[in-house]
Amino acid sequence: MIFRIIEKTELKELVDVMAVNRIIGPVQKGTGLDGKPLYAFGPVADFNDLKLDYTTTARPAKRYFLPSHETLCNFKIHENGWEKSVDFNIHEPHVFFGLHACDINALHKLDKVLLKSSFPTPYYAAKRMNMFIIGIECKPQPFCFCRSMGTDSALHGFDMFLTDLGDKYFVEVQSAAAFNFLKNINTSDPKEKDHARYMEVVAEKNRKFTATVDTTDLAKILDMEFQSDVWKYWGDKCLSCGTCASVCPTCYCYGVEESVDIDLKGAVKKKHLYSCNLIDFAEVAGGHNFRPESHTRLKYRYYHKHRGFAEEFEESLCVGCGRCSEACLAKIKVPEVIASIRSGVKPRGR
Amino acid sequence: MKISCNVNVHHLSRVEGHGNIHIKIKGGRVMEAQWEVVETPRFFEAMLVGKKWDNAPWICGRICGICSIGHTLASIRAVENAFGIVPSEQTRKLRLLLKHMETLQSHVLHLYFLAAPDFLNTGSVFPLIKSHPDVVARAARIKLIANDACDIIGGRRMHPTRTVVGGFTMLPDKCMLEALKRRLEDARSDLYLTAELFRSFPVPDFVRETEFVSLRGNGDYPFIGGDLVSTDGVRMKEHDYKKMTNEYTVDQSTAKWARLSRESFAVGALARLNNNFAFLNPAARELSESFGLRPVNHNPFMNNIAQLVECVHVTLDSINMISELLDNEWDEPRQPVKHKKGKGVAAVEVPRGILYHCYEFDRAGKIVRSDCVIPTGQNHANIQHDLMELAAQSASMGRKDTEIELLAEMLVRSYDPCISCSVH
Amino acid sequence: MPVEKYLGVPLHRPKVAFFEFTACEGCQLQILNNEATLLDFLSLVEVVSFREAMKESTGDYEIAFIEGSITRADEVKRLKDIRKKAKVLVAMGSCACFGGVNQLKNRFNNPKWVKDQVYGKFPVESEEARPIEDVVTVDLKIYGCPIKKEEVEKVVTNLVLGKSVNHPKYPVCMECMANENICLYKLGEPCLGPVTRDAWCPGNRCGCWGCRGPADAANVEQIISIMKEHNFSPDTIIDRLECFGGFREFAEELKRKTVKAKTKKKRAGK
Amino acid sequence: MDNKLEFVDVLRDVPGTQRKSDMGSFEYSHKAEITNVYPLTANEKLYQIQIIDPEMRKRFTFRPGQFVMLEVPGVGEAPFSISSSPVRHGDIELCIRNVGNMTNFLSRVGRGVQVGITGPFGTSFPVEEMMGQNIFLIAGGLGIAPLRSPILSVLENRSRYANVDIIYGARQPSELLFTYQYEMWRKFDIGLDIIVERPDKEWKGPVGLTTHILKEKIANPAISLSKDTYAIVCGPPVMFKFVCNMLMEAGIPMQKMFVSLERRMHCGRGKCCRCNVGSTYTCLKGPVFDYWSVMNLKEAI
Repeated sequence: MIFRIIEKTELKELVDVMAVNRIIGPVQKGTGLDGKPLYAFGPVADFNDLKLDYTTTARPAKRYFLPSHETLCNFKIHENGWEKSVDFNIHEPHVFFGLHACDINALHKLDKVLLKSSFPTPYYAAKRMNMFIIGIECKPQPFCFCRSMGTDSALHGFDMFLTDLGDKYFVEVQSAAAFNFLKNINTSDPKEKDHARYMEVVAEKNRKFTATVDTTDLAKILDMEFQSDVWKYWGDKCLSCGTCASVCPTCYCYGVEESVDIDLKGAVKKKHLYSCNLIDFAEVAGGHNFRPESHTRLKYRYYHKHRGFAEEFEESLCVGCGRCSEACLAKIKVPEVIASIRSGVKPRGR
Repeated sequence: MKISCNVNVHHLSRVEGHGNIHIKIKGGRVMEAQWEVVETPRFFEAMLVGKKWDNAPWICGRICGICSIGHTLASIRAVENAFGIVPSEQTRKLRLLLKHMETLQSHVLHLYFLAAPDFLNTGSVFPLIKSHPDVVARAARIKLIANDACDIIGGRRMHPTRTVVGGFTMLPDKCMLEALKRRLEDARSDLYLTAELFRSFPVPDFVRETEFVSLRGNGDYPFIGGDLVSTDGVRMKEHDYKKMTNEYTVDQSTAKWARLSRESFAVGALARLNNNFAFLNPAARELSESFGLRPVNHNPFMNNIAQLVECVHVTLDSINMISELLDNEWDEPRQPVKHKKGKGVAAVEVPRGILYHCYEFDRAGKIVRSDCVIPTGQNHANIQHDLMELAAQSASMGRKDTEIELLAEMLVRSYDPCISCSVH
Repeated sequence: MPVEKYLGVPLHRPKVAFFEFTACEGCQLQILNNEATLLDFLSLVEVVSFREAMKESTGDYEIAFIEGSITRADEVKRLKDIRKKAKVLVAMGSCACFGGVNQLKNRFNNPKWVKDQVYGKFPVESEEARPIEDVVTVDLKIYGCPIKKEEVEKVVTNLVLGKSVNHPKYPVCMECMANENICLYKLGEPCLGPVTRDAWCPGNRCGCWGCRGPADAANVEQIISIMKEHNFSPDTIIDRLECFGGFREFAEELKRKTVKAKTKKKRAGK
Repeated sequence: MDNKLEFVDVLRDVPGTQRKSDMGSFEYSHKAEITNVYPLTANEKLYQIQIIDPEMRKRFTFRPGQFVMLEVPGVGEAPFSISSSPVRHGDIELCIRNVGNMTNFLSRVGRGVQVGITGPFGTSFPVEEMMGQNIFLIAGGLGIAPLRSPILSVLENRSRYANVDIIYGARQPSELLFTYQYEMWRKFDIGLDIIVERPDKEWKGPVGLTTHILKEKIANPAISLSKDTYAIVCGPPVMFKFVCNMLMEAGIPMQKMFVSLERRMHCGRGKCCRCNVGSTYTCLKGPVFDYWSVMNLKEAI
C-alpha cells in the first residue's frame, strides 16, 4: 500500500485538479433547531462548499448509485407491437469526495447482492463502476454503532483515504488513478512521526464510539425470538413511513411500476426504491397481504438485515451508521431494538 | 321595438361558480332582468373563528381556485398588518412577482378560454383546437409560463405552499428566475398577437355610467396595499374598507352586494385602469390607447381589453423586477412572527378587482372575527344594473332572443366573475 | 388522430363530465392547467360537460368527475341524478373526498351560529359539509387540495385502458425522502407527512396539513404523541388534523382529551 | 495532464448471451407473440406464447416448475409458472387468472399481440430424480397450473416412472382447469381423482376437500406411500400445510415433498426483495421448495 502526506493547504489544489469531473461531497444543507449544521451529499461547485469535517449526513449518497426513482426502460408502442429502449442513467464518472468508512462498507455490501450475485443489475453497476472514491476518517457520533458491525474502518473499495492529522492529511492510495491525481499536487512520504500520529488519531477515534450492539449469535436469536411480544411493542410505535429504508445506505428493495403515456404512444417502466415497512410491501395481486401488521413488517426488516443477508453473505447488511435511528420520528433505534429482542424485555419508560 | 322576450340561463357557463340570468320582456317593457347568484356558501368567515393566525392564509387561499394566490397574499397581509410586520423589500418584490404571474395566468385563461369563444361563435375553447390551433397553442404557451412561474415562486400554481406570514418558506432558484425572465421576454410577441386577435373582435357598443373602485397607486400601478379610491372622488385608507364596500344582503343572491356613492360600483381591471392609467407601463398604456381605452371608460365589455392591457403591464413589470432580484444577493427568506392582540386589514388587487381580508386576533393569536370582501361580490350589483340597462336597450332596439341571451351572457362574462369566491 | 388500440386491445373513448358542488373550482382549473398535455387529454376522452370551460352540456356521459362537498339539499338531489347516469363516479379533491376545508364549519355543531356569523339575520340554507361518499357510492377518488393534474391524466389513461387505479398507500415521508428534503421536525415545524397519503408537494418547506387524508397504515396516535414531544400545542395539532377532514375523528378525539385534561387540571387547582 | 476520469461502459465486455452473470440480460426481454388464447373457465385463460426470434426460441429451455416474467409494456410485469411441457422450449403456455391489473388487461388481449418474456427463473421440480419412483401430485385450485408442466413432463417419459397419481380439488366444477386433458392423462395410466367443495347438478364425483381423498388413499392398503414416493403439492398455504403433514405421517420423507410458493415479484432476479419469505428470495431459492426448506422459512405457512 502506498501512503502519502499532503498539507491541508494543498487540499484545495487537489479539489481543483479533480474538478474537471463531477464532484459529490458533504455540503451544508441547512441549520437544525440546535443551531448545528445539517449536512447532505451534493454536488460540490466550490472548494469552500466541501465540508470534510462533517459529522454525518442525514442521507447517504445513495441517490447517486441507487436513485429512489429510476426509469428502467421506455417503450414505443405501435399497433400490436412495441420497441424497448434501455438507459442506465449515467453518462459520466463521479468523484465521491469524503465518504466515511461506513458508507464505503455499505457499497461493499450492496456490491455483493447487486453486482456479484446472479443477475447483476447494470443500472447499479454502471454507476458503481464510475465512482472515484475519496474516503475520510470520521468523527464518531453518539448514535454510531459501526464498530459493533465491524464497519468502522474501510480496508478497500476506495481510491484514496484521508486521515486528518491536524495540519496535514495522511493519505492511503489504493488506485493508479488516485496516484496519478496526486502527481498534480505537492505530496511527501510519511515520516515515522506521521505514522505515530496516524495511530494516535485512529486510537482516539476508536475511543469515541459509545453506542454498541451485541451481535453475538444475532441470527440465531432473531429466530428464537420470532414470536416475541417485544416486536409488537416496536410495531405499535412504527409509523410505517419508510424513512428508515430511505436513509439506509444499504436498503435496496424496490417496486416497479409501468405506466402508459397520455398520448398512448409510449410507455415507461419505473423503479421506485421501496421499504419493507410500507403497508403493501408484501401484498400480492388479488390483495392478500403477507405482512399486514406493522410489527411483522418491522420484524422482517431486522430479519433481512441481520439474518437473511448474513445467511447468504456471511455478514450483516447493516453498517451501523445510525441514520435510521436518527431519522425515525418514533425513535425506533437499532441498538435498543436488538437489545430488547435479545433480552425479551420491552424498554421501560417510553 | 321588441314586443316580448324570455331569456333564462341556468348555471351560466364559462364562469367560475353558479349564477343564473333571467330576462323577461313583455309588450316592449322589461318585466324582469335579473342576475341571480345561487352558489352554496361555505362560510369561511365562520370557519376561521378560533383558528390560530398561521391557519388563515392556508385556509383562505382555498376561497378560490383561480385567485388562490391573491387570497393567500391578502390573508398574509392582513395578519402582518395586525401584528405590525413590515415585509422586507425582497419579500415585497417576490410577492408582487407571484401576484403578477397569477394575474397573467388568470387574465389569459379568461380572455382565451372564457371570453374568446363568444366572439368566435363556439361554445368553448375545445372546438378551437381544430379550427384555430395556433390561437389555442398561444394561450396555452402564455398560461404555462405564468403557471410555471407560480410553481417556482409560490411552490405551486394553485394553493401556494411557500407563501407564509413573514415572507417565504423558501426562495426560488436564481437560475430558474433567469430562465423565467427569458421566457417572459419571449412571451411579449405572443401578447401582441393576442392584442391583434382581440382587435378583430367587435366590442359591443354599450355604456352605463358607474363608479369604479380600486387601489390607488403611489407612483406605480397598484396591486398590494395602499389607498382606496373611486372615480367619483372617494379616497380612503385601507383599514376603512368597510366604508368603501357597505355590504348588504339581497334575496336574489347568496353573495352579498356592495355600494358606495351610487346604487352600485365596479371593480376589476377596468376599474384599476380607470383609476391608475398614468401608472401603466408606457407600452401597456400605448396599447390601451390603441383600443381607444382611456379613463374613465364606462363600457363594461372593455374590461376584456383592460385585462389584455394588464397582461402586457405585468409581463413587462415582471421582467424588470426579476432583473432587480437577480442583481441582489438573497436575504433571509422569512422574518420571525410574534403574534399579538389586534386587528389587521389588507386590500389587494386580484385579477377580478379589489379584495379585502380583515381579521381580529385575541392575545393568543387566535382569530376572533374575520371578514372577507370579494371583488365579484362588489360587482354583483353593478352587473344587475348593467343587465337591466342591456335589457331595456335590447327591448328598444328589437334584438332577437338569441342575441339578447348571448349579449347578456357576454356582459356577465366580461366581469370575469368568480362566483363561488364571491359567496365563499 | 386518436389512438384506437393499445397492444391490440380496442380502446373506448369515454364521454366524461365535470361537475362542481360546494367548492373553489380549483380542481377543475387544474385540468385546464394541463397546458402541455391538454390536447392529448382531450383526444383521450370526449368532454361532454364542463361548465367552467364550455357552454354545451349533455346528460349523456359515462365518467363523472365530482368536485366539492355537499352542503345543501338541492345538491344531494343533483348528485344522486348524476350517480344514476354515470357508470364511473370519481370524487375529485379533498372537498369531495373528505369535505375539505368546508367541513371546518362543522366543528361548531351549530349551523345557525355559523350562518349568523356571515349573514346575520338574512336567511341562507346551510347544512353540514359532507364528503360525496355520504350521499352516493364513489368508484374512485383523486386526493389532494388541489388535485395533481398528472394524477387525473393517469386516472383517465387507466380508465381508457381498463387498468385499475392504485394510489400509493404509503405516506408523504417517502416522497420527502426521495426529494432529500430536511425533515420539517428537524426544523421545528409540525407536519402530518408521516400519516398522510403520499403527496406531490414536499420540497417547499411547508409542513403537511393532510389534504390527501390518511395513508393506508397511518399511525395517527403515534404522530400525535410525536408532535407533543416536539412541544407542539394541542391546538396546533388539532388545526392540522381537522383542516381537510381526512383526520376528523382524530381531531375530535384529541379535542375531547384536551378538554378533559384541562378540566382535570382546573379541578386539581381548586 | 488530462484529469478527466474515463467512463466505464458496463456492457462493453458483455457478450450477447443470456447467462445469469451477464449484465445485459437484466433488462433484456424476449419479444414474444401471443399465438392463441383459450378460455378455461370464467376467470382463467390459457395463453400460448411464442418467442418471435426462432434462434432465441430454440435456445429457450426451462425445467418444470420454473417461471417467467411476463411483461405487457405500460401495463405491468408479473411472474407466471410455465404450464407447458419443457420439450416445447420457447413456445410456452401460461395459465393466467384474472385477478389484478395486468391479468385483467391480458384477459382482453387476443392473438397476435406482442409481449415480453424474461426467464426462465427459479427452481424446479426434480423430475429426473423422480424417475423410477412413485409420484403423488396434489393440487388445489389454481395450483394445478404449475403442476401441469411436471405432469406433461412425466407423460413424455411415462414408462420411466412408477405409479403416478393426481388429486385435484376445486371449489366448484365450473372452476376446474384443463378438463379437456383429463381423459388423456388417464390414458397414460395416471390416477386422477377430482373433488369439488360445492357440486352443481351435473356433478357426479366426490364432494369435499383434497384431504378427504388423500385420507382415503392413505387408508387404502393397495397404495403405498413410502420413501419411494415423491410428492408435489400446490395450492393455498392452508392446504399444503395440511396435506404435507398428512403425507409426512404416511411416510414420505420431507425432502421428497415439493411445494411451489407464490409471492409478488417485481424483478424475478433476487433484487427487489418483494417475494421474500422470512428472508429467503422466492425467486432464487424457489418457487419450488422441498418441505424441509419450507419448514425453515419463518413466514411460509
